[in-house]
Amino acid sequence: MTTVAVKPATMAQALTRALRDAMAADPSVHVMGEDVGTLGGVFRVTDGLAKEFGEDRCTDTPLAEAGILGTAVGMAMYGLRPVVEMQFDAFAYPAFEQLVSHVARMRNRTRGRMPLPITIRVPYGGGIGGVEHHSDSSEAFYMATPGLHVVTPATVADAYGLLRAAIASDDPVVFLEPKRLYWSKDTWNPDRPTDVEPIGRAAVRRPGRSASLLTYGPSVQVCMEAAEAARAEGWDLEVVDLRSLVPFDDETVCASVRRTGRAVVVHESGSFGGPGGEIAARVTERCFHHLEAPVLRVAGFDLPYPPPMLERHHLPGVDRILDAVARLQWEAEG
Amino acid sequence: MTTVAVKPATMAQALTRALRDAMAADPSVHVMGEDVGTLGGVFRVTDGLAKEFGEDRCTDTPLAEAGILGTAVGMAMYGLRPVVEMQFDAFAYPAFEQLVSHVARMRNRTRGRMPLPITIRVPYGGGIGGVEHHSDSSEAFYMATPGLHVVTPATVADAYGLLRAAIASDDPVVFLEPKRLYWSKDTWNPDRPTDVEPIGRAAVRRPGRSASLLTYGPSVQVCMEAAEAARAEGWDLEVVDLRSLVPFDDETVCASVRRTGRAVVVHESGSFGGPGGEIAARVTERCFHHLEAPVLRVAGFDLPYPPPMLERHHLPGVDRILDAVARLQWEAEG
Amino acid sequence: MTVMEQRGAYKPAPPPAWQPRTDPEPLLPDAEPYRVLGTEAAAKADPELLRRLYAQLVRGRRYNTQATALTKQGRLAVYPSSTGQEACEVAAALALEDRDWLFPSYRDTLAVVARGVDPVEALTLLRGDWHTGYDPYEHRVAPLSTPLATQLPHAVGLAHAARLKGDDVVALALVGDGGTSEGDFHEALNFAAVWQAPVVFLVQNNGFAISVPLAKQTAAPSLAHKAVGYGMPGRLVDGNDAAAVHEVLSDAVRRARTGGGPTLVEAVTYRIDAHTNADDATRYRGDAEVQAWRDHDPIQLLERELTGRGLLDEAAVQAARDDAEAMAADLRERMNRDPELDPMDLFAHVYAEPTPQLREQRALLRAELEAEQEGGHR
Amino acid sequence: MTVMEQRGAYKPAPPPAWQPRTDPEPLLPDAEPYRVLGTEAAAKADPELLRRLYAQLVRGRRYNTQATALTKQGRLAVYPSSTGQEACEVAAALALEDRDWLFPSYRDTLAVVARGVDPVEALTLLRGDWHTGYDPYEHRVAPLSTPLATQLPHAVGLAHAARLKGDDVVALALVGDGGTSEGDFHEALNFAAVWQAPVVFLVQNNGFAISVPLAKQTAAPSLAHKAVGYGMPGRLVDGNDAAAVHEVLSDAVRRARTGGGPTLVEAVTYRIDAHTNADDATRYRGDAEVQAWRDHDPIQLLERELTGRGLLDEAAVQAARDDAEAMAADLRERMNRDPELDPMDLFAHVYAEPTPQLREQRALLRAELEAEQEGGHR
Ligand SMILES: Cc1ncc(C[n+]2csc(CCOP(=O)(O)OP(=O)(O)O)c2C)c(N)n1
Ligand SMILES: Cc1ncc(C[n+]2csc(CCOP(=O)(O)OP(=O)(O)O)c2C)c(N)n1
Ligand SMILES: [Mg+2]
Ligand SMILES: [Mg+2]
Repeated sequence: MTTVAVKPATMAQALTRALRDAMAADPSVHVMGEDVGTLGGVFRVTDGLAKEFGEDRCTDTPLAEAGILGTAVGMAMYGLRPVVEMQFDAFAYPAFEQLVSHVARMRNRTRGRMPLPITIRVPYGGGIGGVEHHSDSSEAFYMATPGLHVVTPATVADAYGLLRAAIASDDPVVFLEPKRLYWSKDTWNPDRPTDVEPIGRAAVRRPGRSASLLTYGPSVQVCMEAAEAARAEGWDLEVVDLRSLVPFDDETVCASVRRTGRAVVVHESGSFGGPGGEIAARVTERCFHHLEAPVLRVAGFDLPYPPPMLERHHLPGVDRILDAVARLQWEAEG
Repeated sequence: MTTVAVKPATMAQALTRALRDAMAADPSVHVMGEDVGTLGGVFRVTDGLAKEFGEDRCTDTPLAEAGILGTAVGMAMYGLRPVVEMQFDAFAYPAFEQLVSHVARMRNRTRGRMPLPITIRVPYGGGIGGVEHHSDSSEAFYMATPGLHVVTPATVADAYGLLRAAIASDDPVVFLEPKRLYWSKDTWNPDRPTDVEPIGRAAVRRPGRSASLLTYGPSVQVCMEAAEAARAEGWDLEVVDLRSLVPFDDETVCASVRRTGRAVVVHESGSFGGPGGEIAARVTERCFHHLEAPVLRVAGFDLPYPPPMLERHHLPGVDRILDAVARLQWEAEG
Repeated sequence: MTVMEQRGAYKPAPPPAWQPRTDPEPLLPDAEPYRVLGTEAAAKADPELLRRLYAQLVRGRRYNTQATALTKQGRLAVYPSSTGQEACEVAAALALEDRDWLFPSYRDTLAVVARGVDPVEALTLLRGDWHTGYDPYEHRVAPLSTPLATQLPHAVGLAHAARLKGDDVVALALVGDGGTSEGDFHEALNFAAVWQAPVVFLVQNNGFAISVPLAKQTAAPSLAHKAVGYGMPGRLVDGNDAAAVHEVLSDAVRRARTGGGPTLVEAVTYRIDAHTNADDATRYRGDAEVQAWRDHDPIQLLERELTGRGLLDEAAVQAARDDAEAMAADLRERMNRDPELDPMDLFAHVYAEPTPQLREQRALLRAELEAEQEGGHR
Repeated sequence: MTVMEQRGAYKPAPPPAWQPRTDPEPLLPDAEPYRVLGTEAAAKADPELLRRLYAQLVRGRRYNTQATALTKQGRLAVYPSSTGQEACEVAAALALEDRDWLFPSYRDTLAVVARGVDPVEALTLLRGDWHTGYDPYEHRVAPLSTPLATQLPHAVGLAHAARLKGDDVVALALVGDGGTSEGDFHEALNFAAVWQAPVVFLVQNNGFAISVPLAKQTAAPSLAHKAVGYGMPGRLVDGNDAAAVHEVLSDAVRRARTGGGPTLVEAVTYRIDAHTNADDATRYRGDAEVQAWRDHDPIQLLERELTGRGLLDEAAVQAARDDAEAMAADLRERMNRDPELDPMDLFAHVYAEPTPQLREQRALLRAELEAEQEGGHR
């Protein structure tokens, strides 16, 4: 194989490549959903798959999310590995019963005899000017559902690696794709994709000593910017990209917080009942005596996602993160 | 009116009475759901209502939860106050899209022009030997949905008072009824029901000085027993019954924790991504310097609810609560 | 009695519960979509009504082109055009009385406007300054519903509530061909039939759900054939024939109003434009198909009928066009002004009273905004 | 071309997309439920098959009474009896080949057992020692599904997958009359028809969903009339006539297997017992109705036919009863033993590998159990 230059690729392209490679490697992988075939998906993530693998492997389904996930369950029962696309976060809700009552439970129900290796791709989050119902952060629902893995990439390389891992997993994985990162680019060699990322490992994206920003998906980039800006204030922030919400990488996260003694959880999802509560609580349980200040949360407000023209006020940005860092009781230290 | 002796009543009876009184007081109150009419509901909570108010006011619907909640939305749009029964926790999931995408958002969507005064009664939790899908604790899903109130009684009097308040509320209320308390009795005068309880106030069920048990619904009684047992170990535990998960009574809860300096959150729901994370995180944010130990959680395991013969190992009991209390770093104090 | 003694005693009988129920025959749709324009039936149509429909169609088409233009100018986040479907949109609005309710799907801004809602307020959702821009109670128009088919049970519930209150109000709910696949469609129609609610369901079968053609959506003889399975009549109509759609809907509305229960109407039409301005329809359909439907244009169909019968002169045509241009100019002008936004509105309507938690968050945002105003934050 | 020039140019034409699709006629059910027993058709039925059905019915009835008795003895948490519906349960199991799949609803333990699953394993869910007690792959029986109608899309998906893999496997899915109101019913049937999946849906219309009678569930002429709305045939059959149910299902299975696509079968039957042992049916129905159905008992219907035609003698009847008694005795005996339980199993199957979080929780429980064993905790 000739060496190919490392070229910038978008996250959407890396996802497409992951699907393609998974389908090529394993004939039991089937992609299904609304508009995933001829159109290639509304975000073009499934572009070209129907052409390359045929409509039986990449199928435009009728418009019914419970039907999509429910038939995927049956297909998985018969040995296939369905990769389901939910067109937008809020349009996964009609499939909620199938997800919670069957997808998450079938393995347990049958004492491991009937695992369901289903990947459920859900474009999620805001920041793209979407009208109502197109910008939900629904990860709290999935985290509260035992039996599911919940994974979300923040980099182009992870998009590839984690999606391959999700498809290879013998358990159902909710794969949350940050919409506003679809067109983010990175130098990533599509002809030498990274290895499959194991699910369940957080990554320290930026080492730092003052405090830990614990974040994932769409907010990782914001935290990186905040960490950059924080240098001017004399703070050296560590940024931890969780990557996998379930299982949760307590080890990496707690190691970081024990090192820094301070932490802020950052996510777009609403604060109340959102992922940050779990993260803050478990970090505090495990690192209490290392903490100089309570773990704070910077999150979306507790509202239905705002209309496009107001979303910038809702989304956690650099300033709000720095404000939280400032509240980490630095006086108490000196 | 002649004085009537205070007689023991069950929580189910108090709920029935609340529905009856609400229907008598306000002709716009309509009860609807599966088997709520002729049968009076599988838990008999709607017993007698169809007879007294007619089938148009207490209606046996077709078997379709999204249809039930969706038509209730339309009825509320036209000025009625629907009280919807979901037969069991897990059977509310088919209505999830209607709940999250419409019920919780209609007021906000329309700038307050179209409020939806809908009460959604959901029998929840385990401990009754129910087979699969009949014992879910689904409160985390509702807490993570802005626009909903989430309320759950632990006493016979609260069952009446909070349900009246829920029905009177101009906002949608998810009213979680702890299944295993349906037949719990209390001396409560059904002819002089307490006033409507305002939604959003926690209640200190047992004052104490050593540590606070923060709990709600089915676990309140367990915590009371634990507090009793703890006396033998020299601990004087305070039991706080949250009653309302949304809105959350930070004031009462934090006052308790500031007093005691230690807290354990107790609930049946799974731990990971469950209500306890939010509660522990917000208490820690607000009371950090009063805390002698991290806020701990005693919760159900992170599994699909177990089969009846194993549920006792899953449910938080007195021993597990006392073990957690013992871990509250008492040594550090002395 | 032993089994031997029973010998010969058995007389065949249908299972006890089996009673001849509703006669299915009248519930089935005709084999072909009903048409008025260009047929005998046209002669019976009220000329005044046809002219009103015509003016509205012209206006509606112009509305679609104007709104699409506004997306190009960045004045709308997105616009799902109903070009080609104006007959359905307009007839739906005109078939209702003032006291009735319209339940639109996300594509039906035009029906909302035809019902009387201010065109700018109708576009709030798609401009993005709020979700629903109009007061649903002013013209009795429910919010445009983005989650497909979810508005159908709302319509049923509202119609049922009106009937319980003794009001002779009818609800008309719109849904697409794709939306008929959703569980909510099924549940709504079933509730409507069981309750005999005064509601009319209009399926605009425009051939596509984004890129997915009808053949991948259903194998039914027609979508109207679903009706019999609920015990309500199903009607099939040429969705580009405004007179036919109006007549079929008006009949259904009348039936509903007089206690006859719900009706399912399938209007066969076509989405001439792409799904939205952001979609590229060439990825999934050819020009020839689009052209065939352009030749069956709802405005032209009605225009030919009217002019053919001498009911419309050039002056009237020009008047309709002028009216449409004026509407478009007004829309353009008002949409080109930036909407006034108050970020604090985020907290105003989540609950009747903000929770303590929201009050905290509101204070945070207020402080941020004040700091911003005081000349830059950090 | 001005509007004036167009005058007279208009020729009526149906909308371009309108093509005569599936002929609805053959998809519609007959006006009356199909029957075999006591009719001409009975003569054509295979006597061997009828005798097999008979033996299974007798066994099935005994299974129902035995399981109900076990609830009284506290050996089962709950039992939803299918007494009165044995013809459907048994025919469903017998209409399938070994390689086919059965998708039962929560009431269908009997069909599961008739398919060959061990009666004790079939009762695990209702005894409460685990959820699904049997290996679904052993007899190709999906887990008993408690959330109503949710198993139907599973059946469609499985059948579709088998077809994609080139296996001539058919899935038969059971659902109640109440379950047909759920959105999942609709979505499953639609997917099945669009994909032409080899699946058969059997609705056991037993007149009730717990307390709710069919008239409050649907206004349709019959549930079988729903089929045409998906583009599949709907068949109506006397659900107490085992020969008829078996024939209709076998036809549908054959059709599915040979590429003919899905079928919806409505079997009209009756739930003789209360919803479960915990239910009190006198609250919502009268004795007379129950008695009318007792007179149309599936076992008696078949017994009379067989004995009337000399195909069954007293010895054969006795043999069937003896076999049923032996099954019941075995069931009683084995169900009276306490199941062996290991609480640590709670953590064994949540994921292929327990998460770190579950490992922590498992350690906690293990420590508790050890402390308990060591003679009491606290
Ligand atoms: C529940 C739900 N799923 C998916 C979507 C995304 N979506 C928006 S429009 C559309 C196609 C709708 O097709 P159809 O019902 O035929 O209406 P049309 O667009 O043709 O007017 C889809 C899939 C949605 N809005 N709601
Ligand atoms: C989604 C869902 N909603 C509600 C229930 C509660 N429930 C259990 S059985 C039943 C009635 C079912 O009626 P039907 O479908 O006719 O089946 P049958 O009981 O007559 O066999 C109900 C409402 C459930 N199991 N699942
Ligand atoms: Mg369409
Ligand atoms: Mg039934």
